[in-house]
Amino acid sequence: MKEPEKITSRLIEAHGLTKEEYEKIKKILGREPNFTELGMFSVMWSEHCSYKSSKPVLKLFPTEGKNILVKAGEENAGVIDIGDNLAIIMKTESHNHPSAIEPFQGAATGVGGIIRDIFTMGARPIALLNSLCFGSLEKPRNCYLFRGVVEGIASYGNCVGIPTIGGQVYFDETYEGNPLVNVMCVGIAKVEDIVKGKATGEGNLVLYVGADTGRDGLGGASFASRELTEQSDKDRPAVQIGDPFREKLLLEACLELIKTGVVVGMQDMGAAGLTSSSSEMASRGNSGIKIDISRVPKREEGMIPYEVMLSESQERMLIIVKRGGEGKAKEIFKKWDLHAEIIGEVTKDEFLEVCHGNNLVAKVPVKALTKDAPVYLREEREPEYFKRVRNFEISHLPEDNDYNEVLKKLLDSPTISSKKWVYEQYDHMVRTNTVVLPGQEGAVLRIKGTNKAIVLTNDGNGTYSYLDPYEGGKIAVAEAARNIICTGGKPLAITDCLNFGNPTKPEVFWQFKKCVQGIARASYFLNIPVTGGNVSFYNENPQGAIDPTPMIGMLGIIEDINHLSTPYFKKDKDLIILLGKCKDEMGGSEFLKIIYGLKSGKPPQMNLKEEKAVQDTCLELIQRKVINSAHDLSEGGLAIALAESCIFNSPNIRGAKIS
Amino acid sequence: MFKVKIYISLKKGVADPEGITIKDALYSLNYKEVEEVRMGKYIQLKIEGVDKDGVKEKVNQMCQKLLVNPLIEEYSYQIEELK
Amino acid sequence: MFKVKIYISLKKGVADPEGITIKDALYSLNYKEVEEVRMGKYIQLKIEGVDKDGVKEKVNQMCQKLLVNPLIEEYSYQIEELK
Amino acid sequence: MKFGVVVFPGSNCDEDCFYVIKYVLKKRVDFIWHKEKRLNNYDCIILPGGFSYGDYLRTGAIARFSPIMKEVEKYALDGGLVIGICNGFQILLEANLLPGVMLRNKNLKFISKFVNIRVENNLTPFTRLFQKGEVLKIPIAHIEGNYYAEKRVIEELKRNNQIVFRYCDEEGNLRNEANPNGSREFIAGICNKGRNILGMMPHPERAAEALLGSEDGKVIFQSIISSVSF
Repeated sequence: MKEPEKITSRLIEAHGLTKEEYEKIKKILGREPNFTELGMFSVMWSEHCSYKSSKPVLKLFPTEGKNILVKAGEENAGVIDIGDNLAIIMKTESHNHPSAIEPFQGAATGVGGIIRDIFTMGARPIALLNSLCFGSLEKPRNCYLFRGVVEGIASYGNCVGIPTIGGQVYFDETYEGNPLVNVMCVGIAKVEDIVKGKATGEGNLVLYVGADTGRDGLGGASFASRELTEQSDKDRPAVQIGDPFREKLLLEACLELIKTGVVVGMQDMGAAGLTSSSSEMASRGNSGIKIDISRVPKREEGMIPYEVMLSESQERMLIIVKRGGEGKAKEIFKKWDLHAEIIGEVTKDEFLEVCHGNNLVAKVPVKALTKDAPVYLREEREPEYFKRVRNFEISHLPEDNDYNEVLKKLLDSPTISSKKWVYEQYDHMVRTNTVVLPGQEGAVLRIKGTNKAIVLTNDGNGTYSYLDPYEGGKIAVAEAARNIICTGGKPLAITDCLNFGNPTKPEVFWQFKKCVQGIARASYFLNIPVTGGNVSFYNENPQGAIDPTPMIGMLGIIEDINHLSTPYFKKDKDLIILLGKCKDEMGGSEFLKIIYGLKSGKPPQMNLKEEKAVQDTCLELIQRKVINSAHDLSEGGLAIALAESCIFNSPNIRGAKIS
Repeated sequence: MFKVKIYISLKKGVADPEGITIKDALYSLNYKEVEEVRMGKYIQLKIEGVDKDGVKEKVNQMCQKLLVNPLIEEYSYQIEELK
Repeated sequence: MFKVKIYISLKKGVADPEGITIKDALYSLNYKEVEEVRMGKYIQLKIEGVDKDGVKEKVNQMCQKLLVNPLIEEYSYQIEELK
Repeated sequence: MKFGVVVFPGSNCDEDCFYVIKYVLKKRVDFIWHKEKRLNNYDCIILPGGFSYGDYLRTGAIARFSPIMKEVEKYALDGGLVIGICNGFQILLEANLLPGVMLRNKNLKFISKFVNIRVENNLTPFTRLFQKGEVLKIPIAHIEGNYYAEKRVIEELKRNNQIVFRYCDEEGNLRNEANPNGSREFIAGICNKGRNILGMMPHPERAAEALLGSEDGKVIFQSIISSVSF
């Protein structure tokens, strides 16, 4: 790529920056930015990195709690205290757009990125989950995307040796052309071993570790913020290639280095690569960073500074090492056959200064990149469809169904049917902690050295949130909590992944705000704080925005592993109890969608007081061993929940008589 | 009957983790003169066809439709008639 | 500097699950004239060397030592000098 | 009694094996880094599962050249006990310490699930606590577990009773559906003529605690312990 001499308005627009944003940059710098600086601002001020449309709304979330050690937004991931001097670190990330173009590598590099966000905080990754949404499997393209994404996740997670133990696969034509690939990683660390992503201590060294830099995913972050239109094929060089083997070396080497105490701060080079990792660490440390990109190991020749600063080559870390500790660091990285290069040092003037040899290439105030991105209070407007779908009357539907056939059809539908084909491709037993295998309720991992276990879920429902984003948000949280409770766990914390359309469309922003309000409302009521997560905008299919799809990842704790409960029926002659009221609420049900092809009606209106009573009662019944199993009602309602409770323990299957 | 040999390789600039790891392995086995290794696929086909051009057309279609990932791979091929 | 192209393929009689699956996939895409598909590896090397024979010797060693599994694979190669 | 678990770049079941030996069986165990040059007084060497060198080129093709492997070879030829699990088995094959090759699974997919295997030979240090024909429940997790060898080699394995485990159904029958990856002769594990080297694709370390769904794998480690401490 040749460096253009002049910054033209077309160039500014191509970088996804508005005129006002460009003027603000000029005011900050007191001059025109050069091409490299323009690129740095464009990726750091993109929706993906700055959350400029979502930040004010995300403030609605409850982020405090007695066991929250690091609050949302402060660090790369949320940190939750689970006692015994142990903390769980977790986060979710979306790789929707790259996976729409190249499913295998798009999904694989999504997994790679989220793993790095965990071990960058000094935690040992112990589990991966993913929530996937695709268009209908009748279309070959969707089968191609589905197969590629699952194989990509499997190839990466299995190679790095982290069990993929749970999540969801959901099918609806709204995801046509824009699949959702939300990945979640969970790690564990002793509280005193946690590393913050901070650059402090003038003169400390900036160490670049991992794969060489190439022209991969150039401007991936700003690419993610541009809608996926037909011309996205033209963005082909944005495909990043994952190297799970180098990731495993990086993971082991970094954890080993942290134990030596020479590490001041660490961050993964994710979206916006070198620019985001250096500026974010300097910003958190209220310091500056000076780097010389001629020392950055490169895979391709003739890379201009713009490309080096924006490259999103995978499996690279930026580490701040105490001056004098670099010898120890180089020794460890040599042991693991990893390339480690000192590329700069920490300064105290709060600037990100980029040189090439001894000529200055870019100099930008750190906080301008990380904090001064404009924040937008987008316009919101109730969408036209909202009233139309709500006052839909179920009663005038033809009522001549053969309910045996209906049950079979529901059980056979891709969203509800068994996902064995998927999770048997994931190594879900490595690290020998997986006590409840995938495919049932929440996945359960024992914590070695304690009598505890943790429960993990990750799922969401786009249909409910389309019909009523507020109720959809509440239901997503409550359903995740019920999955944890039915496994005998107490819900502790949430990490979310919010997938929405183009935020500059008022209808989309209305959906986003309502949905976040619903999530916040349920989180506050059920006392389950949000420790962070990811917002993915610009998810559009050829007809317009996808259904608003909040994915809730939730952590629960089982203080005594004997309280573990599994959802399948255990003994003949056991009584079956339905806890909670069964109301006439068919809106947004899979029954309507699969049998009548309808996506309408009001979704179930959740009464949070009743919900909490049901959850607390169920957990107590489990802990006092009054009941033999518990299963929550979700897609497919009571009929499917009963069928699953009979089938889950196949091949030994039970029946049930219901009056 | 024709015998077709298809050579599929990663496009220039596309990262090749496997190639890098094999090069390092060769280096540690004392083959230090190796500058670069690129991993690819070698597919051999036997295919019925009327004439070479007809087969050529078919091979290109099969590559673009299934055998090659156009985003990161390029291909070349040789066709030979079997007596 | 020499450019080496190595073609590695499975020996006759060795099961080739990948080849079979690709053939079935091509069949379902209506390329019914395809009789047989064999999957193999195509490795490209850049290697410093004095002369072609010296490089040939090196390539054979590298194949026998690491790149090829003689139990089930056979190989051929082409060497070209880069100016 | 001391075990040694070799750690290659990319191994990821090394910690699982270490945990079973140290905390479940309460025996001494060390990690051995693949660049070490010497093996000092171990009673059994474990080559663990994982993706050594990312499985690049061929599974185990690069790991077999690690410095430690010269020592493991010498140790094994002197009669020392060596067990290669999954990727460890693939490394033993590439190092010609065991005959044959692992091809891609028949369905081309990675498979992670519990399977049943049958004890074909209970006269090895690894299986002496089992009954002949006993059916074990042990999980597999691999994409290249489709064992292949020329007819001549297969005949030899049968003749010398070197086939130690075969995939089977719950009752121990060799039904086709019970063969997860297309392995010749349903082979899940083989040993050398000397009976001191075992390679198996299923992961015994993942079936050593009731909490995880089976304890059958523990008996393999107990067999090793019982055959060493005479």
